[in-house]
Amino acid sequence: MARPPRRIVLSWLGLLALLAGNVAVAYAGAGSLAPFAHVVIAAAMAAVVLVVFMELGRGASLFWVFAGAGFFWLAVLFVLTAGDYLTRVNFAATGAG
Amino acid sequence: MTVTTVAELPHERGGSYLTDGTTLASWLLTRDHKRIAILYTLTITAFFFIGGAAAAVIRLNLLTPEGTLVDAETYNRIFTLHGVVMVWLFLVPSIPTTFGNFLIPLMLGAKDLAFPRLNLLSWYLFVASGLIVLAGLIGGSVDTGWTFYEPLSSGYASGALVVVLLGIFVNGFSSILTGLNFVVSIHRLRAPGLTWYRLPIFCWSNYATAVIMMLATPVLAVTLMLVAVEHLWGVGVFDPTHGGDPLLFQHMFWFYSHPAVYIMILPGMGVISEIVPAFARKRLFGYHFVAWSSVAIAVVGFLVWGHHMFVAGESVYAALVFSFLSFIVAVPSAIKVFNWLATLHKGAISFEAPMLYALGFILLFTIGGLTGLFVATLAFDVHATATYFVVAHFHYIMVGGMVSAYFAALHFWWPKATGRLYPESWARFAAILIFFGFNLTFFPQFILGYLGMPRRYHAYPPEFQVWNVLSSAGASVLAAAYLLPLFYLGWSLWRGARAPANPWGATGLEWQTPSPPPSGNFARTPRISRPPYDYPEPAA
Amino acid sequence: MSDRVLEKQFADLAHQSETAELGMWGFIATEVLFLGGLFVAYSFYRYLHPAGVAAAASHTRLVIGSVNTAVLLTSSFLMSWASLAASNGEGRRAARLIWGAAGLGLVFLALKGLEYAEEIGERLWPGAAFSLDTPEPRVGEVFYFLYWVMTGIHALHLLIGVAALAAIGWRAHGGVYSRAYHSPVRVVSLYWHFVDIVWIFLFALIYLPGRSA
Amino acid sequence: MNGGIPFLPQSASSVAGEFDVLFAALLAIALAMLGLVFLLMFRFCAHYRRSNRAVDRTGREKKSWHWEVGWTAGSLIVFLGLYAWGADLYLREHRPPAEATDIYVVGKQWMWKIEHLDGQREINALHVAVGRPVRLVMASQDVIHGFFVPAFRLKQDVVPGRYVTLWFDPDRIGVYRLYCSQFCGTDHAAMDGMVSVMSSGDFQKWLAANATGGSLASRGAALFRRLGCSGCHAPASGVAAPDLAGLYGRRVALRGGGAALADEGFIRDAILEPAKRPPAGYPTVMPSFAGQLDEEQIVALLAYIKALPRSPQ
Repeated sequence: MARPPRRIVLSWLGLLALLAGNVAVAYAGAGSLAPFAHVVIAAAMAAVVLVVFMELGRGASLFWVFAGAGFFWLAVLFVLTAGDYLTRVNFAATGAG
Repeated sequence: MTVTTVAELPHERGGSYLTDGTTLASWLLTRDHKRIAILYTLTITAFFFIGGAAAAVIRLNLLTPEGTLVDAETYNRIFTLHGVVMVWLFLVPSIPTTFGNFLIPLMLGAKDLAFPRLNLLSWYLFVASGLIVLAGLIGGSVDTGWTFYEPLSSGYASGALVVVLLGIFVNGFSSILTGLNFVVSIHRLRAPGLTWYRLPIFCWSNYATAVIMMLATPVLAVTLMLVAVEHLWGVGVFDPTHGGDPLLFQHMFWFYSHPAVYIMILPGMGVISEIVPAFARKRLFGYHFVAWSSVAIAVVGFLVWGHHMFVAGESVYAALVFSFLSFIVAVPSAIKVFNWLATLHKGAISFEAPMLYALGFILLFTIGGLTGLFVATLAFDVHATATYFVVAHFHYIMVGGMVSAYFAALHFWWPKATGRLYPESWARFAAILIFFGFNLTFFPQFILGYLGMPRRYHAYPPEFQVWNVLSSAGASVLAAAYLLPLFYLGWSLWRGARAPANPWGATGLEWQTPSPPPSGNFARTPRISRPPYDYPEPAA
Repeated sequence: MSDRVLEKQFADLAHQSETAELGMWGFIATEVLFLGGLFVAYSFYRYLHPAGVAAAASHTRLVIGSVNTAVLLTSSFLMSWASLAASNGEGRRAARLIWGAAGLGLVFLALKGLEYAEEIGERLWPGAAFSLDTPEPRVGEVFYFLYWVMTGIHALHLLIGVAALAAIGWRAHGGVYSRAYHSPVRVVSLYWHFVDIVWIFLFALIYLPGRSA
Repeated sequence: MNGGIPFLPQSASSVAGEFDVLFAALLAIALAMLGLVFLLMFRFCAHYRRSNRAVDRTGREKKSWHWEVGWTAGSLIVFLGLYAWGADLYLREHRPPAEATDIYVVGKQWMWKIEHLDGQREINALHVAVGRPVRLVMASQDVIHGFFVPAFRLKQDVVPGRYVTLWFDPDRIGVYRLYCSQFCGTDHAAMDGMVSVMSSGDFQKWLAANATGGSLASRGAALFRRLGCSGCHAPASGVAAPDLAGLYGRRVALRGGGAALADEGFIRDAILEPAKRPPAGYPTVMPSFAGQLDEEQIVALLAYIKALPRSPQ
C-alpha cells in the first residue's frame, strides 16, 4: 500500500472541489436559496466522508442502522421544531373568528 | 431452558462474584457487571433517600396554607433538589444501571457486557455527577426547578447554576455510556441460539431504554451547556433581549425530557413482564406485541415532546400535531397492560412480594396512563398543565409505576444477587403499605390540580388545605413504607436463609446460575433452543 | 498477541473488533445529536433573524476557514489511507500516515488559534465589551455566542482526536497492529472522520452566509 | 370559596361549561377502562390463585392476534375521539370574537400589571364586565409567567420578547382567583390575584371611579412625541418614514419580498428591531429602541398606534 487506492484519492479531490463549489455559491448571489445550497453541498461532502473514508459502503448493515439512527433522530428534532416555527402565524387572524 | 434446575448451594469458597476478592480495591476497580450493579444500587439508594428527604420537607411545608415550615426561597431550592436528584440520580439510572447491569449479560448468556471498562467508568461518572449536583444544589441555592426554564435560569439564578448544570452534563455521559453498552451488548453478545424473539422482555425493554439514553441525552447535555454559557456570558441563543426564543430551550429540553419519562418507565415494564409470568406460571401473553410495543414507545416517544408546551406559546398547529401523537403513544402502553392481564388468565397465581408489587404497578400505572390521556387532550391540558393534576399524573407513572417496579425487581432478584432469602411477610406488608400510602399521597393531588392549585407553590389559598393535609398524611405512610425494606433486606444479608439457584421456579438463564452467580457467569457458553417464559402447560 | 487483547466476553478477535467498531458507530450517533443540537439552536435563531445573522457571519475569516477545511479534508484522507495500511499489516507506514493526519490536526488548531486571537482583538467575544458594526449588533452578539461555542466544542473534539491519533500512531509504530488485530486504528479513524464531517457543516453555516451582499 | 371540602372548581366563562362536559367524558372513559383492569385483575387473581386446584386451566388462549388487534383498535378509536374533541375546543379557545375588548397585561417578578384601554390600571386584579368578551394582550418584563384563571379553565404562558393573547367571555358575576402558573422565581406563589366579573352597570361605575384622566393611547401619544417618533412618522414630517395611521391589521410589503400582517408582534419588532423585517420602500434609518423601553411603555405605544384612525384616501 505504498500508494493510496484510487477511490480515496478521487474522493479527496472531489471533496476539495465541493469545498471550492460551496465557497463559490456564497459569492454567487443565490439569495434566499444560498443557505439551502450550502447545506446540500455540505451534506454531499459528509456523504463522501461517511461512505468512502469511514467505509460505510463496505461495513456491516448494522453500521448503517447505527449511523442512520443519529441522523434520523436529529431530523426528528429539526422537523418537529420547524413545524412549530413555520406555523407560528397569528392564528386568530386566520379563521372566521 | 428447563424450568427445574438442580438447586446448587453456592457457598463454596470463591464460588461467587461476591467472594471473588474482598478488598475495597477489588470492588472499586472491578469490571464485573454484577459488582458494578451492586455499586450502583448502593449509590442510587443513597440518592433516593436524599430526594425523599426533600419530598418530606415539601409535604410538611404544605400542611398549612401559609407554608410556615420554610420560606419561599428555601422551598424553591428544596423542590429543585427533589426534582433534580430524583430524575437524574435515581429514576433515570434506577433499573438499567442496577438490574440491567446485573441481568442483561446473564440473560444473554454472556460473560460480561461488551465494554466492561466503560461500564465502570460510567459508574464513576455517575458518582462524580451526583456529588457535583449535590454540591451545587445544597451549597449554591439554585432554585430554578429541575426544568431550568429560560430565561429564568440563565438570567436570574445564582452562580451555582453552572455547577448543577455541569453535574447533569457529566451525568449525561454516564447515562450515554450505559446505553451504548447495553445496545451493543444485546446486538453482539447473545449466546448461540438466542434469537431476538427468544430474548426476555426485560432485554427488549432495556434495549429500547438504551436507545433513548443514547439519542436523547446528548441533546439535553448540549442544551444545558448552552444555558450554562449563557449564564456566564450574560447573552445567549435563548435570551429574549437579544432576539432569542425561550421556547427553543423548551423544545430542546423536552426532546430529552419527555423521552426520559420512557427511560424511567420502560425498564419497569420489562420487570413486570418477567414477574407476572413467573408467578402466574404461564407463558407471557402476546410476547411479540409486548416486545415491539417497547420499541414503539421508544420511537413514538420521541415525537410527542411538544405536549409540554400547549400553553407555552407554541404554534396552534404544532399543538394539534403533538396532541395527536401523544394519543398514539398511549396505545402501546395500553397493549402492555392488556397483555399482562391476559397472562393472568388461567394461570396458577401465587402472591409473593414481587408479584404484589407487580400487581400494584399495573394498577398505578393504569391510573397514571389514563390521566395521561386527560392531559394529552388539548383543551383539558390548558386547564390542568402546571397544576397538581400533572404532578399527580407523573408521580403515578414514576413513583407508582417505576418505584414499584424497582421494588418488585429488588425482591424478585434479591436471592439471585445476594444469595439470601428475605423475610416474606415483612415484604408483603411493605408492598401493601406502599400501595396505600402512595394512593393517599397522590390521589388528592389530582383533585387539587383540577381545582386549580398550581405546582411549585410555597403557599396556597386556604380552600386547598384539606387535600394537602391528606396528601401529607399519605406521604408519611409512604416514607415509613419505603424505609421498611432497608431494614428487613439488610437483616436478610446477615440472617436470611441461603437462597437456592431458582427460588421462584422461574424460567430464564439467570436462574440457571447459582445464587449468587460466579464471576464469569457461565462455565460454558449456554446454547438456547427454546422460547422464553417456557412454563409447562397444564395437563388436560 | 491476540490472546492478550481478547476479552473474555468475546468468542474471537473478529467478534471483538466488529463489536468495538459498532460501539464507535453508536458513539458517533450520540455525537450527531450532541453537536446536532447546536446546529438546531443555530438554525432556528437564524430563521428568526436571517439578515442579522448573515451580516454578522460576513465578519468571520473566510480565507482561514476555507484553508482549514481543506486541511481537515486532507487529514481525513491520510487517516483513511492509514487505516487501510494498518489492516494490511503495514504498521510503520500506518504510523507515519497517522502522525501526518495528527499533524494536520495541529495545523488546523494553530490556524484556528490565530483566528481566535484576531477576533478577540476585534472585541467579538460576547459580553459587555462586545462590539460589531452591523444594523443588528444584538443579533450579531448571539451569532458570535454560537460561533465560539460551536467552534470551541469542535476544537475540543479535534484536540481529543489528535491525542488519540498520537497514541494509536505510537502503537502502530511499535508493531502492535496486524492483519488480524487493528481495530483501534479503525475505531479512532471513525472518530477522526466524524470530527471532519462536523467541521464541513460548521464551515457551511458559519463562514459562508452574508458574502454576496 | 365556602367552608366545605371543594371537589369542583367554580365555572365563570363561556368555555368552562363545555370544558366540564369534556372532563366528564374523560372521567367516564377513564373509570370504565380502570374498572375493567381492576375487575379482570381481581377476578383472575382470585379464581386462578395457585392454591385453587379445582379450577380448569386447560384451553388457554394460544392465538393472540385477534385479541391484540381488538384492544389496539379499540383503544385507538377511543383515543382519537378524545383527541378530536379536545382539539376542537382548543381551537375555539384560540379564536377571539371580533368584538372582544383588548386589555393589556404585563407580567413581572412578581406581579400582574393590567392596563385598560381607557387608562385604568390595576395590579394583581382584573375587573371585567359579565357577558363582554375580553382579549388579553400579554407581555413579560423578565421571565416566563403563566396567566391562569381556573374558573375560566384558561391558562397562557406569557413569554418575554413577544406578545401572547388569551380571550374569554366571562358569564358569571363573582370574584375568582388568578394565579401565575409558570414558575418564575422566589415569590412565584405570591404572584396571584383576583378577577372580578361585574355586572355591566357596576363595571361602568368601576371604570369611572378608577379613571386616570387619560386613555392608554394618550399615554402612548405623549411617549411617541417624547421619544421623537413623531419627528419622522408624523404625516407632515417630510422624512421618508411609513405613515402609521391604519397600520394595525394591514398587510405590509417587506423589502426582502413577501408581506407580513401588521399585528401586535409586528409593531413590537418594528420598534425594537427595525432591521428585522423592514418595510419595502423605506431606507433603514430608524434606530432600535431595544433596551430603552419597558414593556408598559411599549404597550402604551402599541395602543396609540393601534388607535390611529385609518387615513382617509
